Amino acid sequence: MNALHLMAELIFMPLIAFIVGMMMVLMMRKIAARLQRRIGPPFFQPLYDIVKLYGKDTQISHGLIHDIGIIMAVGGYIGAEILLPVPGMEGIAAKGGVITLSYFLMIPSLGMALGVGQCANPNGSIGISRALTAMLAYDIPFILVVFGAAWHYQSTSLIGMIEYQQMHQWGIVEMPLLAIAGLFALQGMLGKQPFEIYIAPAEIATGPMVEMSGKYMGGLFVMQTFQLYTAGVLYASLFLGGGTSFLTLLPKAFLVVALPMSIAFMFPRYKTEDVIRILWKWPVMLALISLAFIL
Amino acid sequence: MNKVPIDEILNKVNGIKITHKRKTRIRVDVDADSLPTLLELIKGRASYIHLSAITCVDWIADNQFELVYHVWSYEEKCLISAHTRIDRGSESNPAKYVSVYDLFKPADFFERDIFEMYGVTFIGSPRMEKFILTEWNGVPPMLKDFDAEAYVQETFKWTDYNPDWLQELTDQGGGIAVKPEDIRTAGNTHNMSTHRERDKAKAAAVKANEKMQGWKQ
Amino acid sequence: MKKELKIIQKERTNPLAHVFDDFISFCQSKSLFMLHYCTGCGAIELPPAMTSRFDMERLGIQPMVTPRQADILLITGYVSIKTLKRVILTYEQMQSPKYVIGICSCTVNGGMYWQSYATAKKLNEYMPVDVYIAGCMPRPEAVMEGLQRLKDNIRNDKKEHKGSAWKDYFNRYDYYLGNQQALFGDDWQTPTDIIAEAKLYDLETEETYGKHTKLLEKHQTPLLPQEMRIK
Amino acid sequence: MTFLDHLFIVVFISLIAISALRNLRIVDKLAPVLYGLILIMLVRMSSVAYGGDVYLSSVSLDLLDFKMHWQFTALSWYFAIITVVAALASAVFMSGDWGRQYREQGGNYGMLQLALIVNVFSMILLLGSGDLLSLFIGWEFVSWASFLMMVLSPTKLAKKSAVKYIVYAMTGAMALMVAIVMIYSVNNSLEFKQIGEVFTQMSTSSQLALVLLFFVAFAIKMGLLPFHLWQAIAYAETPGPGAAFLGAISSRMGMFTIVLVIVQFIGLGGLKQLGISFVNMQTLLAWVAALTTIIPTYIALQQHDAKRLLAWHGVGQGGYMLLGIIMFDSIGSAGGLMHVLNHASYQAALFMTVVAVMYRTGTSDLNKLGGLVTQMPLTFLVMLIGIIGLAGLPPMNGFVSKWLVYRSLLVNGQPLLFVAAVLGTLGTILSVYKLIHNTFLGQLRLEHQNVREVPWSMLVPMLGLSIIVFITGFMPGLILPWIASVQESVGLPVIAHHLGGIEYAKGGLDMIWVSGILFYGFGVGALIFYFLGGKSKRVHQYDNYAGGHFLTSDVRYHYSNNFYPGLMHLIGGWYRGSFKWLENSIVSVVSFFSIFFENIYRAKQPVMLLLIGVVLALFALYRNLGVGA
Amino acid sequence: MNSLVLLVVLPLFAAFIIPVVAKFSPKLSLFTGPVVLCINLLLIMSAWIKVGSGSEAIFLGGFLPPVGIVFYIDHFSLLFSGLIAGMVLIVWPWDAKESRLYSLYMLLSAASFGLVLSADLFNLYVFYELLAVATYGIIAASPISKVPNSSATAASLRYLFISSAGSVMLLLGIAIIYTLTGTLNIAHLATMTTSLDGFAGLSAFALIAIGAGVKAEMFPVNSWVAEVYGTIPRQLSALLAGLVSKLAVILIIRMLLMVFQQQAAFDLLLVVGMLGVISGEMVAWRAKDMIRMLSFSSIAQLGLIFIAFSIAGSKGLWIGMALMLHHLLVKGGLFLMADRFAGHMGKLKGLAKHSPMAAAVFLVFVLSLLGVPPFPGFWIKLLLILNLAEQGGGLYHVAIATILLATVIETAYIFKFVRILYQKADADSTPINKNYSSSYTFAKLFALILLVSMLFVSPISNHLKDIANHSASPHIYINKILPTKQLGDRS
Repeated sequence: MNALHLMAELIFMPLIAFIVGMMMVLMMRKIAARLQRRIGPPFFQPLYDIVKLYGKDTQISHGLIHDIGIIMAVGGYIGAEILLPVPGMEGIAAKGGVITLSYFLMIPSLGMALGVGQCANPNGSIGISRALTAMLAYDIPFILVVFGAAWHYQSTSLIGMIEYQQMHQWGIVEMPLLAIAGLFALQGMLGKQPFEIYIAPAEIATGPMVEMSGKYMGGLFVMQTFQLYTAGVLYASLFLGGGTSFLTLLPKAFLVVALPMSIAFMFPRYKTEDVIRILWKWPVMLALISLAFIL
Repeated sequence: MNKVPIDEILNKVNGIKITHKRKTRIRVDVDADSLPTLLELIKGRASYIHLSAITCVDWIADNQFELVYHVWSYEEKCLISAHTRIDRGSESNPAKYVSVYDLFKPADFFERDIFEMYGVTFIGSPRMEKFILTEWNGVPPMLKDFDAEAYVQETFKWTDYNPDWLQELTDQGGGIAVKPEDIRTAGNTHNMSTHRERDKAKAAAVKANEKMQGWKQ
Repeated sequence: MKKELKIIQKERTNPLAHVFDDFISFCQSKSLFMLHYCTGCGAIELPPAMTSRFDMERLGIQPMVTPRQADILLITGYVSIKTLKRVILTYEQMQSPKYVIGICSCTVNGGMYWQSYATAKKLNEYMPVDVYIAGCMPRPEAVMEGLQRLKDNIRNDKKEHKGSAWKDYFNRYDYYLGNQQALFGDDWQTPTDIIAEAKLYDLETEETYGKHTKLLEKHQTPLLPQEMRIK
Repeated sequence: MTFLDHLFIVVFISLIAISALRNLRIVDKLAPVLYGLILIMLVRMSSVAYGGDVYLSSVSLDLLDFKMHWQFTALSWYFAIITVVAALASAVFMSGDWGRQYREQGGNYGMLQLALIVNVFSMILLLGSGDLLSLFIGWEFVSWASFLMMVLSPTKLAKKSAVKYIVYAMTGAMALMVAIVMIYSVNNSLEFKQIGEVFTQMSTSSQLALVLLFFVAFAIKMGLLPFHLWQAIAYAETPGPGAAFLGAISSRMGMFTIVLVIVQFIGLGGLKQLGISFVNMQTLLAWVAALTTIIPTYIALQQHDAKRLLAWHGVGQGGYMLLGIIMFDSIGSAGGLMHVLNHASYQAALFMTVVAVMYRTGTSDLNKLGGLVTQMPLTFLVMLIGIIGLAGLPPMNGFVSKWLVYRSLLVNGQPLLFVAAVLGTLGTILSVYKLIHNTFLGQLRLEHQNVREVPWSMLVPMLGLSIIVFITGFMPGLILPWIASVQESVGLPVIAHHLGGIEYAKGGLDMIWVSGILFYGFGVGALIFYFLGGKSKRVHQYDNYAGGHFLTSDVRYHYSNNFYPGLMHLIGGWYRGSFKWLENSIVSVVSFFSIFFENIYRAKQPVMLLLIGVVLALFALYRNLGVGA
Repeated sequence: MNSLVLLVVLPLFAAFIIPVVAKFSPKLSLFTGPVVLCINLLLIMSAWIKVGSGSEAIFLGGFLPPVGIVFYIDHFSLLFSGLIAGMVLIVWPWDAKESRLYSLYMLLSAASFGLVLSADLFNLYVFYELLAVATYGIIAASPISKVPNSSATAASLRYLFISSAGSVMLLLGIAIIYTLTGTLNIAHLATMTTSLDGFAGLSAFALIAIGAGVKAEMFPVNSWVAEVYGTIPRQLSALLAGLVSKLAVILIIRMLLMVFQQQAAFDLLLVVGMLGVISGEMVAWRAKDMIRMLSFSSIAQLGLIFIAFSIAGSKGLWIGMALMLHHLLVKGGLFLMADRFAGHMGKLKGLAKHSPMAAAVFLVFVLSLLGVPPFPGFWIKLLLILNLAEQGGGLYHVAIATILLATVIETAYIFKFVRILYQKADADSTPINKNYSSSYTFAKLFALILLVSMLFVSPISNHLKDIANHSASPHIYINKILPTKQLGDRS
């Protein structure tokens, strides 16, 4: 694939991810508002937030590692977006499989952890220790789901999976239980309400984000958009057959993100050990049962 | 052990006068040096175990402080308030009194509070130091001879608050017709002893408002 | 050694700057993060403003927990001397452009505690205040009105300069510091180094320095961040 | 005199030289030069690592009708190059300022240098062994050499753990001796080929016995699950860079012998047909490996001493290597073998950083450190690269070998093993973050205000190792040919590789592309960060949000103790030293018997026993004589 | 050739002369013992060369074999007699106060020479008794037992009871053999083994074995070992543990090889050996005192030797001999060293700081005992296990398992002790008694021999192998002593 196509992919994939991600954030806040019988934010609110944060005149930083942490967080997700195949642009995505992608998703959390560590604020450290424990909790079912999918489609590259699903039925039809387990894991991955212990505003002052001001906070908001986008598109391409064109992919991705969001805003927060206990019990059991069928 | 009636116990203390007695309230006046014995007696003999508060009243006229100890009994559901008078003292030798911390642990906070607000030092109380007003190092503020308003006038640069929007309002005749002081003195009803005075003041206030309304048209 | 100080408002030269600045100030007006520091009784009015009946989020305003992330500092109710120290610390920890809204008349001129020895009477003596919402606990409509007023100020800050009161804290730091020292005594200091910040973002004017800042330098050892050094 | 003899002679001469001059000052210069020389000789022998023929040594002793000879195959060359590089790094680290401080604190510096060269000598001897007897002798030498290294540190606990190690090692050696005897007794020859032939002729029960004995011997050295209790404390207590060397390569000798004996000669067929009841040998070993990745990692999570934490990780990562090898397919075994080199590189680097922190602050207790990143930035950089490698995240080499192991588990359809491996990786990520957070991030303590960066003599080896970690991660193709030739020499399917990574039908890995994308992402992130946002002001650590509280230096505003409370609350219960109970039970059985026998010796009337015996004998005799005569 | 009788006669004669000589010149009495031993050594050397690879028989008093006393000389017996002379010379108590001790030592060496050389059963019994009496004398004469009602007297009394009971059992065994076969000459017995095959024969062998076992520290009867070695001077315990126990073993082995070739006998030895190993190791593991640990470790090693001898044929003898020599060197050396470092383990903390040389020598002995590769101990243990494996049969596998288990326990308790040696010295560790004692130099000599033998492992082992081949076959033995008689029904 020639250099021009490569350059296009390198630039547009993250950009699309950012825009779609912002729309997903908007959808999330709209759902939250609607559930609380509120009107919710105007259409461009996520954009306003991010521009305002980047437009702040003064920011504080606790050292070089604090900056590098945010760069790693945003950069890691940009890398992950490039590895995530999108209709029409999957040149580079062929290079790394789904295992590489799941590792790419761990780099931003490690980067953010380093940055927050340097902020020398115990609220941040407690937040990070809870975030990593939550990651431990939701990654087991997520990996099981990935294993089941990779085993079922007989290949680890996402493009192969999408082609397989285009020909046969969708993943969700062939592996219903695995899809449900995937949703459960997705709920944990997005870090929203029931499993949101590490950004607990009341107890640890929004955990990791306690010392983030201005463009640092902006970086985390951008990361959140990427997070929603990746989760949506990954789940769609694993189970819902990933769209041949954007028109088919985006509604699936939005639906996938909308489902956990609407569940999220009706739940209080779980304690850290309950997060582990729940995420290691139900989704793992579901996944194992469905694996028993597939293997 | 049979229940000893409370009066009998109270009368044991010399220099005591039961001024007011109801089923749930007993007010006792006792002189300064026999108060601890009273407290010990009612705590030991008559199940008055809960010291709910120590309050202090500044009788500046007779140069005395009045300390009131409110002790509650769970069994008899009755509160004894022991009133006593101590000398107010002056700048040179501040007021002093004995602490009841050994009888009732909560006394520590009440005494510390009174020390901060009135300047009465309780001998034997564990922590005689600042309690809430950590930033304040002036005269104990609850003393009657401390004039808060004067202090405020002196420390805070009091500037009249007449912002521009008020200026226009008053220009077009609006604004307050009656000065705050007048209202305060005129409409100030709570220290009026009789109904009649109160009605008269209310009428004056009503008249003042009509005048203001008049301007409005 | 008085350093030659620059003029207050720095002119932006390239033409694109205006378009860019307008867009940023538009976004700033549309998205505000609010930190309500419940010093007094006014705080009870804010939950109704945020929830379904009045829904502050329509205006793009979100409650935030820490001063670092917040744009608006809502001081709700009387400010005792003790609390004022923490309020000033929180204010200095906030990142500009930052706005202060004084709710309840106690922040305006002392309110019903005007003759108390323990409360600060006028909030704007200690920090620049953008909008006052008077009322002995203003109703949510009034709070929404005040917030809307603030958004308008920010929106057309270029014309009426009503939205950049925060610069005043840097420009006339000596005046504010004087008032603070008058209240808390001469050895009053906060961890944030305002003078260094003013230098860094070149917001300093003649009035930034004065008698009180000299007093500050006498006994405050500025907290210099540890630099990362190889050897 | 073949080239291999030259190598042996050079190593032996350096042993003599260092032992003679160990108390003099010039040993600081001499040791690195000697290791460098050995390294150069190994590099000149590198033809064996690119598919060349085996190096045979002309020396062949025949003692008491046993013939012993030595050879260097691709497998031994691969392990030898790791050993010598690790030794060179720790020698350079040791002979600099760290050595001077160790001497001042009364440590026996000369003996430490001697122990290192003895270790290297015995490891090269073991790696070069040509038949079972020389393998056994090399094996004993290695055990005793690492015992010598462990026993040097002055603390009482170190000596106690060293003794516990030597008892474990002796049990392993005895098991190996019995296995060798079983092979010898079939047709009186100790050649390696014999293992294969003998194995086929044996009855299934003795086959099982043979494999179990071999496995026990090698598992003890490698610290696999049932026998892992000795390794962590012993390695953690070894003085300074010695721990780095031992942690990196000493327990991997077990891996060398597993590959040499079990994989090469007994092979997949042998393992598959063996087995207890329903589970065949291969799944049994795979499950031992999987449990070894999980349990030590979660013990490491609870440690609050940095060296102990790293040592427990050494045990955990051993499980990955076995998990990879036991799959017997091209990518799995390549993953297992490559993980040996990867782990050696970043484990040594991490140990050295912890020693460097101890050199400057005097403690490695995670609850007494914090905020050193501004004082020791380069050490932080090395530790960062090390933990990214240990956690197995993309740009570093740990990711490549872990990816290979996962890929083979995926291809072979082992969901539970896959989950176990992932559980191990996640546990590692959690505990390495705890390591770097408690030492380098967070609030800097008052007493560490004027801590400076460690001198260059310690920085150079650390940076060198971290460069290795990055280079082999970025371009795994550099070491994949070595692994391919090892696979070929051992009889495993060879892995298809190119400079960037692995070609594989159902989804390969190209590290140059993956790292390229990652760095592109970081570049764009940096661009966004530095150009879109405004200037940021650097603030002091006390200028921090504390709910309106004024931070002062007397109140320590730092969170490091009990770092993962939720997780510990959940899994804390399982770790009441379940394996320690196993060890204590064996000790109590032995002491029970010893008390029993001691009572016999203290019996008051031995004579009475004798007389009864005599009477019985007489009676039996009389009855018999009466009959017989 | 018959000058070799002097080996026994001279020490006997010296034993009685010394008290007389001591009357008028104590210095002379001091030297007579060593002089006699040197003469014996010369005799042994000359006999060694003369005998070459064959063997000789001396018929005392001209009586023909079945009746008279017969001495059988071959490399095996000459080797051990040489060792006796050497060991007694090394252990000679130069500083003994009265001459009684010297004569007792002379008596002991005479009995030992007799035990090794004689070829008939009754003669063996006589020398065995003489040896027992000499040992009691020396133990009683040792300085510690001078102290009234000290533990030493109790220990030697208990030793007296056990060995006398042992002698009774030995005598009983010989009586049974005599009733069954009518002769006591071993060669003659060798020709009539069929009559000894039954249960009676086996019980005879058992009685002899247990009888002689007392001296050879066999399992059921070795409870005296710890107490006696604990109380007598270190040199004497080196002699007893190192050498005297070996002579008793030779007596049992001579009976086993020549007369009782039954499998049951081998199994008996094997079982007893295993029990000895296990009990020795286990109790040594708990020992808190160095001497007690060494004595139980010597019990274990002797158990190992019994296991080695339970391998039939010349291989068993070969390995047994190698084990015996190795044990003599190591245990002898350790006991000699113990002279300087006795006492409770706890008190020996930080010894390595005081005298690194002693610690190093101790390490050499211990490593060879454990069987660590470069040292000869390893090769012997390897051969032992290889041959045991070749025997096949369940019992031998159990034997292998016990040996390996024993080695592991041995490592545990020895290195617990080494750890104490290399620990930092603290308050209560005793300073080393600096007075220079000869036994420590001999210990270093033994260590040197051990290290040197490390280099010549194969020549020594080949030499031992052909000695074993020569003396393990009954045919040569019988032809030499009873040239006239055919082999009878020996198949």
